[in-house]
Amino acid sequence: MTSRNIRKLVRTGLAVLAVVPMLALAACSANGASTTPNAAPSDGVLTIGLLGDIGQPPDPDVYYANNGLAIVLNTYEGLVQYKNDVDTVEIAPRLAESWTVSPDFTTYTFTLKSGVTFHDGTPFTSAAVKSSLQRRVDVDGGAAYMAAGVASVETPDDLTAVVTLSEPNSAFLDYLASPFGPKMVSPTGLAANAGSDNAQTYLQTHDLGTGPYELSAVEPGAKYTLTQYDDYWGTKSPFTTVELPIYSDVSSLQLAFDKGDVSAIVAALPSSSLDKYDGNPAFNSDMLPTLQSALVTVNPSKPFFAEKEARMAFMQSIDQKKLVDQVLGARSEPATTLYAKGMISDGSDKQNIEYDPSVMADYAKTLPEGTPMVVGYASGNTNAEQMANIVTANLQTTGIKATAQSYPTSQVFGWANDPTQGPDAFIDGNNGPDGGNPYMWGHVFWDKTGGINYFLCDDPSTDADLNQAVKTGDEALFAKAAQTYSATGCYLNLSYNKDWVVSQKWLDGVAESHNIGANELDFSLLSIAK
Amino acid sequence: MTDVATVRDLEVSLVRDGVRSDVLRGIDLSVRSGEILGMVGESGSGKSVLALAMMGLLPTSAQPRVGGTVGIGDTDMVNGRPDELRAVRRNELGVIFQDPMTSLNPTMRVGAQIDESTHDSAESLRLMTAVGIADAALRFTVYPHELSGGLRQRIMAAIAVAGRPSLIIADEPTTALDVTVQAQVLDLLRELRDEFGCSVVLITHDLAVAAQIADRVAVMYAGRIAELGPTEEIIHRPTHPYTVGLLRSRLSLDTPRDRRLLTLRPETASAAERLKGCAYHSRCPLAVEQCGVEQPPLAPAAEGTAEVSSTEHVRACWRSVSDVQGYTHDTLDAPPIAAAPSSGASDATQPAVLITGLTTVFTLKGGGRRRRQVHALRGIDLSVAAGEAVSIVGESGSGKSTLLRVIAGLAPATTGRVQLAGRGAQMVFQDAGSSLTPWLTVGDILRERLRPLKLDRAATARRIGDSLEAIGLPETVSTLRPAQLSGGQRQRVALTRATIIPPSVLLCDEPTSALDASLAASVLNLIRELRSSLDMTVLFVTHDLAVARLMGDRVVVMTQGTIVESGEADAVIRHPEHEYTRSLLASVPEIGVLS
Amino acid sequence: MTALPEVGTRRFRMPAASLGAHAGTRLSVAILVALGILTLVALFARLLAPYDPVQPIGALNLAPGAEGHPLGTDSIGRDILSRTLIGVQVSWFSSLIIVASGLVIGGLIGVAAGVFGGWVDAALMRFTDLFLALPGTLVAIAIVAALGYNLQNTLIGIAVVWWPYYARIIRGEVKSFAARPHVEAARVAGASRTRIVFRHIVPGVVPTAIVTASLDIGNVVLLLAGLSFLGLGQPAPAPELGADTARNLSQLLSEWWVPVIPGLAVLVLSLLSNLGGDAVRTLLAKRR
Amino acid sequence: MFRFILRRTGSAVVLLLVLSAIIFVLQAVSPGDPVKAYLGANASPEAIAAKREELGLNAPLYAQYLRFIANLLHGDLGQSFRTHRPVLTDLQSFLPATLELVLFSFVVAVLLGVLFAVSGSLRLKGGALFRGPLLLLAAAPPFLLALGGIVLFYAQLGVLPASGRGVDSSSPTGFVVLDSIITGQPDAIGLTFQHLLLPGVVLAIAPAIAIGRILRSSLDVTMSADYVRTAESKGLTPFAVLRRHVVRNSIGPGLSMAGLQLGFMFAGVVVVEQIFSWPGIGNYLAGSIPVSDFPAIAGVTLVLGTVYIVTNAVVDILQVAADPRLAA
Repeated sequence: MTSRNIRKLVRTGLAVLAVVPMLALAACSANGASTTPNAAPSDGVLTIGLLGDIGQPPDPDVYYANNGLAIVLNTYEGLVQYKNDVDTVEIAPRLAESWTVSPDFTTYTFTLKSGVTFHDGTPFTSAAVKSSLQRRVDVDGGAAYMAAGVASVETPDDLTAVVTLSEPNSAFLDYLASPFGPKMVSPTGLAANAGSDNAQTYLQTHDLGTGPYELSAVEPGAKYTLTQYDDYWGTKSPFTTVELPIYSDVSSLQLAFDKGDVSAIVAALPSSSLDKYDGNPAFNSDMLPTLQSALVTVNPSKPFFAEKEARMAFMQSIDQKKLVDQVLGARSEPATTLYAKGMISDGSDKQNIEYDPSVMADYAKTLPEGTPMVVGYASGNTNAEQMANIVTANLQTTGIKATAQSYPTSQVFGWANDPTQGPDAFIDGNNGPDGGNPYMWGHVFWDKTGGINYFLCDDPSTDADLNQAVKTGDEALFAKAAQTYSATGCYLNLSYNKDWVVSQKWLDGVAESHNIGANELDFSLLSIAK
Repeated sequence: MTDVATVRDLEVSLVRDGVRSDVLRGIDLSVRSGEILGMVGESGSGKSVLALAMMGLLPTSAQPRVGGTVGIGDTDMVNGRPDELRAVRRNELGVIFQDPMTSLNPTMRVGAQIDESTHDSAESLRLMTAVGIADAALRFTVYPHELSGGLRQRIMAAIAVAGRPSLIIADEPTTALDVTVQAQVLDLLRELRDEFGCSVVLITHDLAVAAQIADRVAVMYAGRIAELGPTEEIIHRPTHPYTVGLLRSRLSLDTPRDRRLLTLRPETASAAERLKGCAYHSRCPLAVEQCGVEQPPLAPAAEGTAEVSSTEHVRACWRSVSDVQGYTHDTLDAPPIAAAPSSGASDATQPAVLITGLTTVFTLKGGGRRRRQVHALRGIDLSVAAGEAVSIVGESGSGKSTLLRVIAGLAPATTGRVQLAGRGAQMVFQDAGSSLTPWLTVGDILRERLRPLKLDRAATARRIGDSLEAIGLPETVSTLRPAQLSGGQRQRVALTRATIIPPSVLLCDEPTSALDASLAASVLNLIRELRSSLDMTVLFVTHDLAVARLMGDRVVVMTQGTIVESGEADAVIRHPEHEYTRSLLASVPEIGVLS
Repeated sequence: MTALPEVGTRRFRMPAASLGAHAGTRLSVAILVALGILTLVALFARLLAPYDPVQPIGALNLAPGAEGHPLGTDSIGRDILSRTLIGVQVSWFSSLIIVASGLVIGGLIGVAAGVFGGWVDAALMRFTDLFLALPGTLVAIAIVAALGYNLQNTLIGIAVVWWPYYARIIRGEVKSFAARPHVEAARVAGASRTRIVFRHIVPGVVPTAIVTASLDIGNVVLLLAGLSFLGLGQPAPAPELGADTARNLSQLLSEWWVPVIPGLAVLVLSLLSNLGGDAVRTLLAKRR
Repeated sequence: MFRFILRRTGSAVVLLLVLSAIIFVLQAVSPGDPVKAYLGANASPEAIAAKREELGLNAPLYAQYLRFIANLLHGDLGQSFRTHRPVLTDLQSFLPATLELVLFSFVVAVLLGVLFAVSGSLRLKGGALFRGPLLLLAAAPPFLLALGGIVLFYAQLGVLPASGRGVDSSSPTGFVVLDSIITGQPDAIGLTFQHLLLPGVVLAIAPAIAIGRILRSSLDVTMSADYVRTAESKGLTPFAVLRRHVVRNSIGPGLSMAGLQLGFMFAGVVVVEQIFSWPGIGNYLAGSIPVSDFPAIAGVTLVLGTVYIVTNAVVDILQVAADPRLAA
């Protein structure tokens, strides 16, 4: 009798075994998502889905990551910003109506917008510029360097601020325009909530900016809520509230979006979803220009790439166009320059590494059969993983025992301490400078003190040229620096990446609210389609 | 005179480890109101199953198949609806099970457990007093593990009589208890009957126990009633060979010490052929071929005479009453055993066992800090001459087993010393089954004993074969595991292990208490023979005075860790000096010898 | 007489067979055969796998049933069948290693404690209880996080927290057997101490140990999958069921088979091993 | 009884100390450059050096250890490299959500487990139809189960929410159910339970089986005990027998297994929270692992460990309460 039970039980078991695939099928049917658009919200609430918590607090002088930038950029404003909806680097006014730069790039004079008030009611004046720049230095966060060069800030009158740098810097305007750049923070608010840490605690859950929205609720790990600032000086969107709920799993984020529970997702969906949304009549799908790139860097500290010849051969063995097209598809285009697109106006930073597998093939012959070689990528970055795998697959045809390997981010940043710990080469799926000035690119990627020069592949003359060029703003010199570094074979600019924004059909102004520097939308410029 | 319970051709078959077997095969009997009916039978005779069947509590796990009827009141306990059965159990039945420890809920205060039947604490208290529990109010709120065995059984009794049942079923109520307590419990049952006027079904393996208080006795064999009649009749004029056998193999205080103990013929037939005819035929000294083919019906014993008495005494046997009784009258004499030689030759210079001022204290580690000291032995002085046989009698907790264990080196001596002669001591344990390593074959077990001799394979095998033969086991046994042997065989194996290299002293710790009377007798015979043939000193621990008298030249009575009396066996039995010995004797269930 | 287990051991009664106390013998055997096959598959996964599991060999994201790729390919164009096979190998043997390590370490400690008793027992069991009282999985995570993320460290991490469970059970069993009359009988019969331990006690403990272990494998399979889901397992691109599911989870809605198939493999593994555990118990129970 | 409670509490404290020691050792050996992770990629070397100094990462090991213990005593678990907040603050904001989920799920698990055991032990009709599926689901990897649930109940049927807790989790106590009850908002209560349901059940299934199995076996043992037969002989109804005689004597192993499972649940919650975007400590841990945010990982381990150790102490005490023989 018992053993009859068993059989019954096993039968039911098998029956249920069918459930899981069924769920899977349900999933795949969910894939052919509804092609009928979701209705626009009537309560003036805009919902932007975040993938994972923003991590650091939304304090303009602390926050130094991408995911939560939208909160900072919609609650705070800088003096200038990058021009919206163009794919070149152009500085546009924000809180400063106009500015003049001394020829030697040491004195910057700003004429401020009038009638601007902070969310705590304090009027925005030149004093705020001084205090804000000072706080940036005091807090000493990751992007403190942007204000580090400021020697003094004179405030001849409320609407004029004169910033003097300790040494010439042609990139200073870009610092200010950068999404990570200094933002204007209410001096009175700061004073009131200074605490022992320059109000850092206070700003974890509040804001003291002038932006179109106020940070009204913080539910760590769950949701951030912005409400429209009634006295905002600029245009206002129909969205009185913006909610940014956190989804820690991309699938549930997508499902929520499909059901219309989420209005838009900014640069958070995997390429695998491209064909689902691209050209789906129910949704908008925008590819917006950025300064981000996919990069290939090699590790000269490893025997395999000790020789420049090897490095060059490797770079040439990469079929840039095919790789970018196959993996990143519509999300990016093959990079033709060494800097980000449009940084050097005359394009003299052209990347001269031509695809030619034969070079590597020949070089490989000189190596012992099955020489090992590891191409690394940051764990969790699917695009990089794909590219790394394709690259290694090609290398193997030359007899090199190439393998792709993932590394957690913390480890990646650790290599700089001892490059021999790293892989032979590294593919960075998406990375970029803080701003649009060539220096900001060259410095971080090429100078061994820059921070993202993972393997410390360094060329002194490049560093020197960069440091010189930034003083004079000499584009030709920037181009020269780039070319000399490129010649080391340590570096390949793989692709210009774009931000992929999917949004509900009813949402208008996505492209207009986005600029090349910020990988985020200015919610005040969004609207509901008629 | 109405019957409180009537069982009509009850048939029960149960599945035991995967095998279905007929446990009860057509039981007919009725329990009269106010009587005490004794159900007697060896283990496996189905008497306990009968009890469960009467309560309608056959274990579902054994997937019982039941035929016939059990009528209690006007409910059929076999086919009745569950709620009806519950009603009967609530109102008509009371039960006392064998082991009062496991039969009471350990996590429930005893009072509450009685209340479950009385639904009234006052009543419960009254009952507790009624069953002879002193200061009931105090005991009302304790947990079972805080009570002595006797008191626990009294609690069971209180539960049983709660709700004034018309019938109390007592399943081996005394087996787990000491002799003195046994007597009390039996008295209690009688009192209950007298006071509450209920009937009692007393199930026991010991004819004597039944004889003490039962009005009628039913002797069961292999799931059938062999003989049923008034106690007097059964005891003194048995009309069934099996009953006769039981009576004669039963050990009493006046069983001749110098003769082999009488035993029933061991079972030889397979289960299948046993069940063809009279289940007893293969062991029956009086069997005729009819017995092997046809089941004898239950018929009046008094041959055709007075119809009245015919219902009184019934029997299931093809042989005539006179044949059987004739048989009982001849062959009283059993072959004498070789008189233990050495007891005379106890001029041996130094004794086999010399114990001086032995005390043993155990520290029981109750959980946590709390430690309890138990004085198991409080100063024992004992000297056993070489070749002598000494029985140590006592109740549980008297320290008799501890003494043996100390001698065997299994328990520590706190003070004092134990000296053993030359070849040291070997021990036979109470439960032979568990004293044999389950996963080793008999061969392995015996070989282990022989290791010191460093014999080669062949020699070892021969030695093992021989000693098995000697003890009456086929050589093939050596390839079997203990689980594949019968109880008697296991005890024999244990004996072989102890004696395959003859020790100076053989220690026996109640080796027969777990066996049926007849089997026990045969094992005792064996030990006595071994003793004389191997010239061993024997220390025999038992709670049964009759056994003690038979096994020991000398009997030593122990209680609370001290020796209170010691002397030549019959002397101690006939003229006890210490009053504890007397109380022991008084409580030994006795039945007159066969006239 | 239901003996009452001491405070420490009571936590670890053997769980009842989930398939009713006595699953049919034939069924049990069938299950064990299935497990045997599984193990063989795992053993020869390299041979059975049609392709190199880490090399892209086909078009991207082919659906199951595609030409030459019965289970399709993943986002990198690797053959999912091959990856799953190797993944099964990794997960299965990893689980076995963990359980084995628990059995060995725990066994040694348990037997030692049970046999020597006294202060040795006390000391060893204090130590064991200490580990037992810590939240094993979390400690394991912390350990891996500290040692660095890779399969080896994950195994170490789990092994460190896995043995006390076995030490407890085995020690309890040893003690109960040591208290059995047959051990005393052997002592009287003059068997040496080691002989008593290894012939009269340990053999009795083995069945319990085996059943406990076999019932445990399923848990380990799931735990491993869970940890590699969190990124504590094999670093990519090495195939590992949990990790493969986790990494490709983003494809659930576009190419469901990529994450679901390895996930299903985990399900089958743990289900089979659960049933296997019960089967082992049933058969041993029958033998007793 | 009292003395037992005392002793049990004592041992709990010892365990906590040990746990903290283990954590430190691990912290000491953990690799990766936290400071880079802390300041972000483009941070200047100067800033990095400064930070190392500030975090005392340059100090010798023993100094760091003393620092660690001292901080611990002040309830300072260090600062998260990722969130830049004190780990304690993070935990305070995330713990309630997790506790709520786990406790709810624990209740579900116990209920399912008891159902599993009883239906099996009493051979209830159709019990197998309930146990079979449960067994199978228990064998499924939780993340698959969770996503299956979301796809089915949220995307397809649209009957249950798939993420978050439904209401503002930065509410007074953080226990939203509690709060909504206190503040008496029936709709809020309903909402929170809706959100609890899916993750709660997913998390509960595996423990339910574990508890159910243990309970089943001890039930079977107890059912065949003599005193149960005695109880039946009193003519008690099966239910009465179960309630008065079986439960209490068979609950022990179930209880301790439940305690054990609670520990596993606190680990399993990491996966579940991640998929259900539950703003809890598990999600926090999952976020900390990829960036080797060790202070966070250590903090989580410490706090959950504490919860676990405490609950188990409670379980043991309950058990003694259930079975007087265990008292000592």
